[in-house]
Amino acid sequence: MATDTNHDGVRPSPVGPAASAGRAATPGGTAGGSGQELSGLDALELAGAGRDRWWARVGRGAWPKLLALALVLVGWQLVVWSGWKPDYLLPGPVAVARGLADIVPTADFASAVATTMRRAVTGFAFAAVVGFVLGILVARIRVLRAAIGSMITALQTMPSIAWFPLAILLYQLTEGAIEFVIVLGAAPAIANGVIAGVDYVPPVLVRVGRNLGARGVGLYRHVIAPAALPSVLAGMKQGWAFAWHSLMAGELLVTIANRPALGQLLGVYRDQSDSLHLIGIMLVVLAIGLMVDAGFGAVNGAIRRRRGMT
Amino acid sequence: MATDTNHDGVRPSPVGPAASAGRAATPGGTAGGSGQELSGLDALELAGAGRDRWWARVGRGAWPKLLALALVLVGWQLVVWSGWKPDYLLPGPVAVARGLADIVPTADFASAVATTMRRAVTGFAFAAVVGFVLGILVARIRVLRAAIGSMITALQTMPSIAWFPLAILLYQLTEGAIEFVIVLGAAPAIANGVIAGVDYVPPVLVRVGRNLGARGVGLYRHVIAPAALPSVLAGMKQGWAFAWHSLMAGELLVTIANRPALGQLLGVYRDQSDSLHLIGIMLVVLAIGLMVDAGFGAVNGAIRRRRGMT
Amino acid sequence: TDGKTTLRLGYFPNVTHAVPLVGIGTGRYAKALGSTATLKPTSFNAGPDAVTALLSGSIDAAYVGPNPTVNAWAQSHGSAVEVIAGAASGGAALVVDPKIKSWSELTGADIATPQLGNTQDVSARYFLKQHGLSTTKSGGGDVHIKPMANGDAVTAYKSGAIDGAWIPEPYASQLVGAGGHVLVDERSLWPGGKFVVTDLLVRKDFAKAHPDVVTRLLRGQVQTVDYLKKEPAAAQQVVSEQIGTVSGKPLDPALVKQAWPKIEFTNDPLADTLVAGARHAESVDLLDPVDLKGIYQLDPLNKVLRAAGEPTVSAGTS
Amino acid sequence: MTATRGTSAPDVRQTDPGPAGAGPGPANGTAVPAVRIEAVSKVHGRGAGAVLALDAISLDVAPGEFVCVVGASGCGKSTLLSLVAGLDAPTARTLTVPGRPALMFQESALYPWLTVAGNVELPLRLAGVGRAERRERARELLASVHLAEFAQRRPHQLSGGMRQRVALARTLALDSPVLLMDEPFGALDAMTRDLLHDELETLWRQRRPAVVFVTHNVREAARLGDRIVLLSSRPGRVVWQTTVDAPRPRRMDSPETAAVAAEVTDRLRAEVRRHGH
Amino acid sequence: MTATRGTSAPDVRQTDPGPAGAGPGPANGTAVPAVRIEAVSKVHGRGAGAVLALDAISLDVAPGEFVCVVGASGCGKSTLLSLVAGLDAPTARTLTVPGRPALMFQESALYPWLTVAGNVELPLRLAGVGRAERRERARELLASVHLAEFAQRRPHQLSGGMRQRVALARTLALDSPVLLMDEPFGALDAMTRDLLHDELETLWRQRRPAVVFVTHNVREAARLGDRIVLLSSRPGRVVWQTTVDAPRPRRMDSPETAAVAAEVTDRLRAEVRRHGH
Ligand SMILES: Nc1ncnc2c1ncn2[C@@H]1O[C@H](COP(=O)(O)OP(=O)(O)OP(=O)(O)O)[C@@H](O)[C@H]1O
Ligand SMILES: Nc1ncnc2c1ncn2[C@@H]1O[C@H](COP(=O)(O)OP(=O)(O)OP(=O)(O)O)[C@@H](O)[C@H]1O
Ligand SMILES: [Mg+2]
Ligand SMILES: [Mg+2]
Repeated sequence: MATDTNHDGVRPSPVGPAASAGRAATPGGTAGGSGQELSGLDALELAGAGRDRWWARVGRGAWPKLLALALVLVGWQLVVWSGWKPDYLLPGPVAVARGLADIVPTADFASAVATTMRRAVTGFAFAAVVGFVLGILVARIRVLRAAIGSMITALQTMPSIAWFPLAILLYQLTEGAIEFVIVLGAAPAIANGVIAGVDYVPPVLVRVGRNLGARGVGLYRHVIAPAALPSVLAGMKQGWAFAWHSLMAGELLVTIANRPALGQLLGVYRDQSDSLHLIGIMLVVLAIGLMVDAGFGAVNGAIRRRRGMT
Repeated sequence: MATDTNHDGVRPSPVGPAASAGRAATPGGTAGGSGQELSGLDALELAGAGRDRWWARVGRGAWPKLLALALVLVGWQLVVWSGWKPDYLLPGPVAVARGLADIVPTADFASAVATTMRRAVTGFAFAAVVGFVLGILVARIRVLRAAIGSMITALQTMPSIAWFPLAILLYQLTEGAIEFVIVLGAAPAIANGVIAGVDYVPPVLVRVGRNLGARGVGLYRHVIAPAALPSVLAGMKQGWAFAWHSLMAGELLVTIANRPALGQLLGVYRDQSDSLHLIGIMLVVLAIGLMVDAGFGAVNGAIRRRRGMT
Repeated sequence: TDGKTTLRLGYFPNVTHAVPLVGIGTGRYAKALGSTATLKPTSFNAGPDAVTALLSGSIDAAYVGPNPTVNAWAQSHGSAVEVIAGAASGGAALVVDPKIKSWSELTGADIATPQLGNTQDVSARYFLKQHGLSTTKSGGGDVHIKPMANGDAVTAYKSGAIDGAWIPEPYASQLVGAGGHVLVDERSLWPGGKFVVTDLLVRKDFAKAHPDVVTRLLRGQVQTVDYLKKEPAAAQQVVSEQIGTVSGKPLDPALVKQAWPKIEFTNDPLADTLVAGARHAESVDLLDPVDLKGIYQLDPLNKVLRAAGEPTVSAGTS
Repeated sequence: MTATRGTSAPDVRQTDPGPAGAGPGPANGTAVPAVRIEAVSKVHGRGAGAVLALDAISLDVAPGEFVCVVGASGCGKSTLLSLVAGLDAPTARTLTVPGRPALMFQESALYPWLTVAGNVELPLRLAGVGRAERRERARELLASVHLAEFAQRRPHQLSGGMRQRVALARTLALDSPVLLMDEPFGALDAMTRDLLHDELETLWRQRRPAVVFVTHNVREAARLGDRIVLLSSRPGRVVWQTTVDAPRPRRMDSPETAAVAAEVTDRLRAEVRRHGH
Repeated sequence: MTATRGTSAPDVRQTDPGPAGAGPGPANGTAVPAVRIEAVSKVHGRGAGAVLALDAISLDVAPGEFVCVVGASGCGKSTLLSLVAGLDAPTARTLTVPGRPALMFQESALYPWLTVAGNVELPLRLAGVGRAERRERARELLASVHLAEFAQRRPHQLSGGMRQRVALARTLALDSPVLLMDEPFGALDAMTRDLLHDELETLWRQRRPAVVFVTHNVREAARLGDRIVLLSSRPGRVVWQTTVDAPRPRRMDSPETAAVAAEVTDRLRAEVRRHGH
């Protein structure tokens, strides 16, 4: 309990300017006085929070990440040193870093990252549009829900490899084939997020909206969409992961002249049993994932703050 | 608007036994009298609904599915007849049905489905446990959220093929390797569902729970878990899809002699460019997906009905 | 368990792996191992997984192609594995659309290979280069090389997405069945018409610890190769069924039969061709220079061959 | 006789005037009613758990009339309002309302993703009012509920009474000819309530909407209503009504108001007692 | 002086009695208080948007005392209760309460996934009460709020007033020595409210919890309270208080109650006017 971030009634509440104008704050008296379960960590948090600069906040947000990173690196290095597996199978962090340093500065690598990101973004954007439309239609039109609602999850379970022959039939070996498998992977996830969100919009909010004159698109735009937003966001996050899976698989399938891509590199290094560079590329994929998640996290945080969820 | 299933204030409300005891219902007078936007379809629904038997309801639920199926089959057959692609690339529904009829009755097929389902269920169950624990820890412990929150999505984006070398290192070529990739695929999805759910539990419900004496595990069990349930369910649905993706890929990796599996069959038919049977196995995968989705759908429907969301 | 060693042997459910398929399927391997070791066959779908398994000690020996062989050697800096026998030669061809009738007409064509840097891929790039056709790793150049899974290549060819493929059996035969014609049978490009496609890798520490097991395994292989040559029809049947056992679907016997003459089963690892293949790979920039000296350990095989009254093999000239 | 509702054009109010004074009908049923409820029933749920919330209730509200509805907890007041607002489907004989009545819900149900001003502007936005104008209107409305300075806050930053006032402002923004209010001042202290009574009365005088006002405060009903209607419990029916003739503006604590309130209280007491709670 | 709170053992109430009668303190400050609030402040939010909701408020509640709190909308009544209940961290000098006060929230906040009975049983379940006993207790409590027949319904099937009564039953199930109630009867009609006043008074007489009761109905305050406390608006402080000596049981419509109510109303009016609304 001591380290809750949400729902915890016990929040820092320093004596702000207004309060100190009214009366002098008792020094050292800000901490505590709250729940019976108030203990060391809470007190720490209460005392530490308050009027601080953004860099202080970023700094506070960064140290657990850095600590986690450090722990992972140390653990990894220890495993390597333990000699559990020979180092050509499980290279240590330093070797991987050197390996990365070899490839990262090359133009090919930059171009691979750019190509992959471009595909991910366009494919995901396309999947988002398809997912939204599909999700809203299925969530709100009874007949469609009965007809194809279950189909969405079923489609989602279909592994990308099963789609490749169809993708080749439809798009030959073009970018289109890659986008096709991305959309097939991500759109159902997003649609499911939309459906879940729409399903759990509190009915009273919709009734109010109708009474305020919201009809058709207006009802979606002004009531249902914002109410379902958190769930839609969660679905988009899952959709991004699906998109990325499909993309990596798709880039193994479709190689386009002079256009290296991360999925292809992943495949090549795996084919060559080159653990060193394989792990390097995995780290790059992880880093991209972290960045994207930071984006989602920021949006989520903003929504929660606005709605008083923290 | 006319075919809304939720939120629509306009619901069928027949004169029940109580009402008809009070006064006679006007014949034909049940429809309408509601929203200004009341139109043909609504009236139909209002008139048609009411006291009917479960088989009538199932029947009503089934026809859109059957219609959708019929439309897909007809469309498919038309494409085949159009001669767009030779039939060894895109066989028609009848041929696929015959192909399925060849393999479905065999003992090998039954054993493949059984093996795959067993792996899916155990892997998913394991992933669910890991996902729950991870999700709750990350959602509620501030330091963990900062440290590894973003890692979850990042891990989720890592394609299964990147994990294979590690799976082999850790588990050799056993069932364990398959379960490992399933857990790596599904657990982050479930954890993300849990996090999203916990993030959006209305704070007042938690405050009430605390005041009612809920502490620690009790708070989770009695307040946070039920409040987050819809989102957790959505996460589990996504997790199932991830688990299945990873399972199909994993069954290609670890092939155990005399233990056929669906993923393996999918790979073999693709490898042998046997579209006929490939499509057949895809249909089997779809059918399993539909069944699983029906399970999730039933749970979701029960939750919504209880909570007055319909 | 009862003092017996377990020999964990990797192989692919694939026609070029007919030797282990038949050796396992007919019980010849198990019989040869006798009471010294229990055979635990493990099938793979891709070379890299087999190499990872071998290097990590999950299996003790594996039939793989020359490309994974060189990778396993190079990645472990020659410390982990050695080649103790060959298993098959040939069985790869460039099959193209009939409208392409000569090397020169390949300009601008999309040609599939199984994967970047694998045996066929290297051959394709090398021999295209010999014929004045450039390629690039990312699919550019005069001929566009598109690595993809073999099954996908067949589908892609049938749907017109590619113009041909440099591909192993039985896929080459399948392409021919789909209307392609063999522009080049790879055997014609190699001196003596032979080049290695499958060899037997073993972990060095296993070979050191259990030399008798290795010898017995080789004995089983020699007998199997013999059988393959003498009873092709029966062997083909076993191959088809054994693929079915492993993968869940038997390979069409007709296809096995069609592919059979294109492959030669031999105990000879064709050491020179492996080395040449590596040089080819270096020359098309798909491999960092690697010293393959010491990769072969053919003494046990030669002992077995001598005992069987067959000609011995050599570890090559380089 | 099938159900009829006015089309969305507000002037088409005169749909089927019907036999005046049917049942325990309108007291001043001579004018063409703004809201006509005739023998309307409503069952919540189905099967064993079904609740007959309203049973053949009839009530007419004249244009510009201010009707207060009182009744025991759970007697069907909120249900009645949502039927009139068209948010639920009644088992109707006749339910006639013009255009779109504005309903102030019992729970304030503000949109958490909008600011206070955003909530009040929403109906204007949905009606296509331009940005500058709706900003101005929202400002006025918030000032009239004494919350001008909270325009940029979020709903979760407000107290219960403040939220209720925002919901009132949002409802008033609709500027509808029929105003349905479900315990709008229940969470307000006496003084704020007095102030809002005045505001509401002024508005009502200027625009003359027909008002159906649900309240538990009988003095409030006597303070505001032209007529007070008492509903019975399960099933809800109109059991008694009275016209309040005292001149306006009235005061909550005036003797006339007290007298009316006392009478209503007696009736209510009798009614509740009849039901055992 | 740092903040102190009693441990969870209910008998450790006597933590730092402090100087009696400090500030606009307790009227009957001679007994050891059940709740001691001394110079407690609370700021909502941070930075520019920060609101000083309570400013150095002091209030003692004696064990078994029934204190009613009135004040304008948004003056900080709910904030005060959640501080006492330990759900928010005050900028405190001293806040002393025993055990765990039971708080009835302004919004009923029932759990939608539980039945009505399930909601009432929850605190008992959390306290480890056995199934049979808690079922019996829930039945009794629901009967006391006149909702026995609704035990198996879900919250969304109830009317607003019924929900409020369920929330009351749930709070009473805690059986705490300190009972904090935030406008518990705001959504109830006069009769149901009267009945519940009687129930509450009976319960209070039997168990003698200390009660802090927020209400907007000054008559209700006069009907129930030993003492009535008037809070000022932003920042909230105790500006006035009075002791009600009339013998119990009182009646809402008795002249004594009316007289007290009139006085409180005047004070409240003055206070609200001072703030401009
Ligand atoms: N969705 C529903 N399902 C089942 N019963 C319902 C539903 N909504 C309301 N009811 C029942 O209908 C009856 C009337 O409810 P309604 O909300 O109209 O009462 P009310 O007069 O507004 O009460 P209050 O003064 O407490 O707000 C109640 O008995 C209630 O239990
Ligand atoms: N989370 C919050 N963030 C910012 N301000 C808040 C928050 N909660 C309450 N406030 C402010 O604190 C003040 C007091 O609020 P509180 O809810 O305690 O009032 P109240 O006396 O209970 O009013 P009411 O009678 O309307 O319920 C109000 O001005 C409100 O805007
Ligand atoms: Mg109501
Ligand atoms: Mg309040």
